[in-house]
Amino acid sequence: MSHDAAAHHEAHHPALAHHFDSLAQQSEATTLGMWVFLVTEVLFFGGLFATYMIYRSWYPDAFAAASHELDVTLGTINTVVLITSSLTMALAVHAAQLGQRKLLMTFLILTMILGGVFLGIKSVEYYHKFAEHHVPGPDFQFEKEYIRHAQLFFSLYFVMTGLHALHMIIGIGIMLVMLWWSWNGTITEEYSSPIEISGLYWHFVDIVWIFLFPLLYLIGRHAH
Amino acid sequence: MSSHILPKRVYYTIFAILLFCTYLTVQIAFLDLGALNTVAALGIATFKATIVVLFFMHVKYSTRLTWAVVLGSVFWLGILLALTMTDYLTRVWRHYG
Amino acid sequence: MASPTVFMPPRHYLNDGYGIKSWLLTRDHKRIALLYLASVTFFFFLGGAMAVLIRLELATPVGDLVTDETYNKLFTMHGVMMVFFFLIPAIPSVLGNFLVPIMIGAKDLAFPKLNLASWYIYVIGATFTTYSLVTGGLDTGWTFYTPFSTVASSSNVISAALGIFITGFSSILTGLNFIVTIHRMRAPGMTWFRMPLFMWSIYATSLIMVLGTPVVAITIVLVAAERLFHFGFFDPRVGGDPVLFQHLFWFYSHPAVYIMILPAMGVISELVAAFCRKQVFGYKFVAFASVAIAVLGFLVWGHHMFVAGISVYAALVFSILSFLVAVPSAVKVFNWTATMYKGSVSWQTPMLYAIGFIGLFTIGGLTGLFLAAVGLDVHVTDTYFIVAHFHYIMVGGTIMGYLGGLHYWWPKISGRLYNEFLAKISAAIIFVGFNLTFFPQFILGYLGMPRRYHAYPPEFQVLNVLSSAGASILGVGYLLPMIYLMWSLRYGRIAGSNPWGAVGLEWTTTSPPPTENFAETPIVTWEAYDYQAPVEHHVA
Amino acid sequence: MAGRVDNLYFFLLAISIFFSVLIAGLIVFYAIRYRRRDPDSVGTVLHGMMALEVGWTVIPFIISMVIFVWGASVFFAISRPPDETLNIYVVGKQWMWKFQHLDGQREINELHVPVGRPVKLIMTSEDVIHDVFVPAFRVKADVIPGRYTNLWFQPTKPGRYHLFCAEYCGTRHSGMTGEVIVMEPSEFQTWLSGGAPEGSLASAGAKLFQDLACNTCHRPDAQGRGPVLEGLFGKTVQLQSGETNTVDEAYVRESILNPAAKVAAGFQPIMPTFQGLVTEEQLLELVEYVKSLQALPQVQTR
Repeated sequence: MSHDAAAHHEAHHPALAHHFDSLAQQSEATTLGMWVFLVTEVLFFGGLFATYMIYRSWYPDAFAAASHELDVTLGTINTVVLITSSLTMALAVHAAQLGQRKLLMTFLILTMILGGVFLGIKSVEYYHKFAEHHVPGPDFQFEKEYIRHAQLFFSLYFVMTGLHALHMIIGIGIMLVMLWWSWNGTITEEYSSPIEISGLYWHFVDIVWIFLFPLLYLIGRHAH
Repeated sequence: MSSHILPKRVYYTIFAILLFCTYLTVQIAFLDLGALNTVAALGIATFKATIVVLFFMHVKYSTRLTWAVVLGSVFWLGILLALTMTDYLTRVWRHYG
Repeated sequence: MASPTVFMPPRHYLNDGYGIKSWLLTRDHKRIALLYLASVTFFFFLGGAMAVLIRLELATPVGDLVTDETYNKLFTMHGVMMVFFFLIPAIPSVLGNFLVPIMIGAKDLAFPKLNLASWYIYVIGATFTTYSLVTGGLDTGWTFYTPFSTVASSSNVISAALGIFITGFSSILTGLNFIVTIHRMRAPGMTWFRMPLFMWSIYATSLIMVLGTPVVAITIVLVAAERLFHFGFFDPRVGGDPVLFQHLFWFYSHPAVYIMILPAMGVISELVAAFCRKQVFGYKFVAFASVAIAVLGFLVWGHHMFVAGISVYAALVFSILSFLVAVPSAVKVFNWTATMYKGSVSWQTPMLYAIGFIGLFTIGGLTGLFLAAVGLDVHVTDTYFIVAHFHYIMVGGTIMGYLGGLHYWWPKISGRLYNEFLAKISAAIIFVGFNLTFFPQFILGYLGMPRRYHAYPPEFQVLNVLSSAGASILGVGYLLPMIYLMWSLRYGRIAGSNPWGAVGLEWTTTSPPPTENFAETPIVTWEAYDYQAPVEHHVA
Repeated sequence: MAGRVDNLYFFLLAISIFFSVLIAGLIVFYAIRYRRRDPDSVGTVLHGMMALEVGWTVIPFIISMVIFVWGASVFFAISRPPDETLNIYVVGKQWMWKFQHLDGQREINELHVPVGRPVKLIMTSEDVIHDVFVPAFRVKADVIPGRYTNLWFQPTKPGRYHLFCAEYCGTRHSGMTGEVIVMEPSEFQTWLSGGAPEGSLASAGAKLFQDLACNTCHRPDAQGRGPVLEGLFGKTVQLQSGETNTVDEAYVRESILNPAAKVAAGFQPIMPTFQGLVTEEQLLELVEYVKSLQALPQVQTR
């Protein structure tokens, strides 16, 4: 919280909130705030991973059989799409830090498109599940042997990927706001922390998928 | 904070590593390694997650506090998983039904 | 008090803007604290009314006042209202919101808009829960164990669960706000070990809020998914494990009881220091004890499940860890007692509450040791022994601390002094009513009266009548502060900036403080609770 | 058993009274002894003493470890039943307790047991989680749907003792109570023989074994497609997946409800599931029947 001359220069910066001493202190605070929020997200998904871990250790064969019903190619494509969107997001942050407005906006749009592609592929997969009656509930159909434990797998599949997709939709919403702020000049080379923290959020959603993909799609594939 | 601007090529190399790891994890899944399959899958996923955190999320160049927050979240997730497993690994009667 | 100039500042945060908009759209942490004070008090009395009904019902062995269906809804809503809408938000959101920026010399919290959002989220969550109360109630108990809550209960589980789910985010946002503020916005010179101990306990509480609440959020999502979409996570018919729900639930809910007690401990450290005019004995130990409780609190949840079917090995692991978490609490109690040694102990109301807290919390904490010993817990769990234990901690501890804090900082909040005589009487009534209500329940518990029973065998009636009598005294005791505190707003004597002659940044600014808390950002040069430094330098 | 729990309780009570009186006494004494006489007096500065701090951290720690060890030893005694016990099956159902003795007696909300003999309750639930709690014997255990939990006690004095449901289970949770009636062994025998209308549990199981056509595959002459059940109970069997598994109540119940989970080595997973076809009571009868099948003498006399 330096009290040097720079503070006066920044004192009237439009984005500086009244209760912060300097822009540096404000962006440090917002970054710490986002990281603490990501801790809550880690533990939010953590509860799901704990449930997954226990039921998979109890019913390994049923989980393997049910996992074979998922389409690995679509899953892999989705993973690649999401990693690319992480790259474009990182480059967007890079551009924002250098104040390259045009580049920043193109990368933000690219990230949103990739997010949309991911959601598209996801909805295709969901449609397959509905078509093959793999949605747990009264009309759930599966080979006789694992009919009950496979329902557990698919319940986990739908809740995990559903929550992940919801976080993806929120992410795209944030990108829209960032695009609007980049367009109307709120984001400058000095004040690029909003892009950085939305980048943190987006990378986190990507990391969740990095764990979801092997855990859901790649169980016991060798037996296939 | 415009604390540390990485050169673009760092991002591209990280991107390449991530793609390679994805390819690797899918290939390994189709080999029959028994219990090792899960270990490999989780190992690669953890590696991918760490490099995303370190480079894409700039944690490598961030303050010690950010490090503490990141390691804290992993540690607390560990508490949840580990202490729940102390129960499930030592239950004498089997679950069934 | 002997401070030279006792005056009410012309401009302060209360008259810095009038009308509904200035309150409902405020970003001032002090006004948000008052918004929370109003909503939290409302739910305290709503939950309290249900408690009185429950005690009236239990005065007779036969369930004759209300049907068993209504009784189940009463104790469920008493639990939900008190836990989620009073005990968890009370001290952090009311006293914490008001004091955190002032105590560290900041103008406001790190994210004022998020702070207001967290109040609105609290109100939305509360509306959902009140909706489910009004349209038929919830009968699953505040713990909503599966498979009862997912398969067998036909009450409004979804709307109540949604209410709690939403209120959880209000708790997360408050915790997040405090953590960032304490890390990033301390005034120059305000090092970690110069911060008041209330700040340490608020920091530890915020850690728990941020690390624990998400896990109960996902548990609620799983229960809702099971009820709505037949995703049988905890349904044994599909191979699910009901005990897994208990693991996930208690992973949050035990640290949640530390969210409830830690802030009260922080308030007590402040009260003991201010009313003995002495540095708290072993400042560093008490500070680290708060953080130790927060961390160890996450390792012990299994002691709620000793009979729930977890393995013998797991029961022992959780039992030994539960004994570890008891040690920091003991250290705190010893340090408070040592602080009073050779202090200048005043008998003003906040100090009475502090002494009451230390006494009752000691009993509450020690009975916790009974429950951590597995062999004994098998007999006493799910009986009234448990009810007595956690009420001694919640009512004897948290509410005593909350009232003590409210009385101590009331002059700073309102600029007025409350009537000391009336306050002492109500404190005495609360102390007597409390003990009469909950001490018999220890005996009831050991005799084997189970929890949540609408009708009970006749041999337990005498103790239950005692407890019901105590409950009505306690109810009256809680109404009194409402009256004389409101009265003091209009007719109370002007307080002046430091009515208690205490040390602390909040006593260096005017009462009530201006919107930006300080004329200009203070530079801190003195240690925490440094009563030896010349007094005038503390009065701004 | 109750005695050991009570001793631990009184020990803890003594510690609690000691510390409560100590703390309460000290703070009241200090409040009076050092009460503020003139409004401006300030407390004397006391520098924290490390020895004191370490002292009152280590001492509570040691005391709590002592309590832990004592509590753990009592818990071991509670959770491990002796080998020779009188087994009684308990089925918890929303708001009633059904008890089944091995010789066929069925009781609702009442349990007759002989004095002096260790009794083991093997419990399961048909719907939600319940909890068998007998305060007089200081025992309690949750009853969880989907699996067996057990609890044991050894009554020492004849009489009628309360039995409560101690896990909230819905509207009439407080009505779900019963009584344990402890009788002299002779009285117990007369009571036992008096009320056995339809024969022992095992005989009911045998009849069910025919009705459900289990015998088409499970034949004593090992010609059937299912494993021979005679003399199987208690043994360890080799599984298809290479693991071994002891044949106990849980394994028999699982193989009926979910046969494919642990297929015995050398057999095909062709057995249909009986989930939803057999009630909890019928399951208990089948389990008892399998238990009662003694190994056949080597010569195939049947």
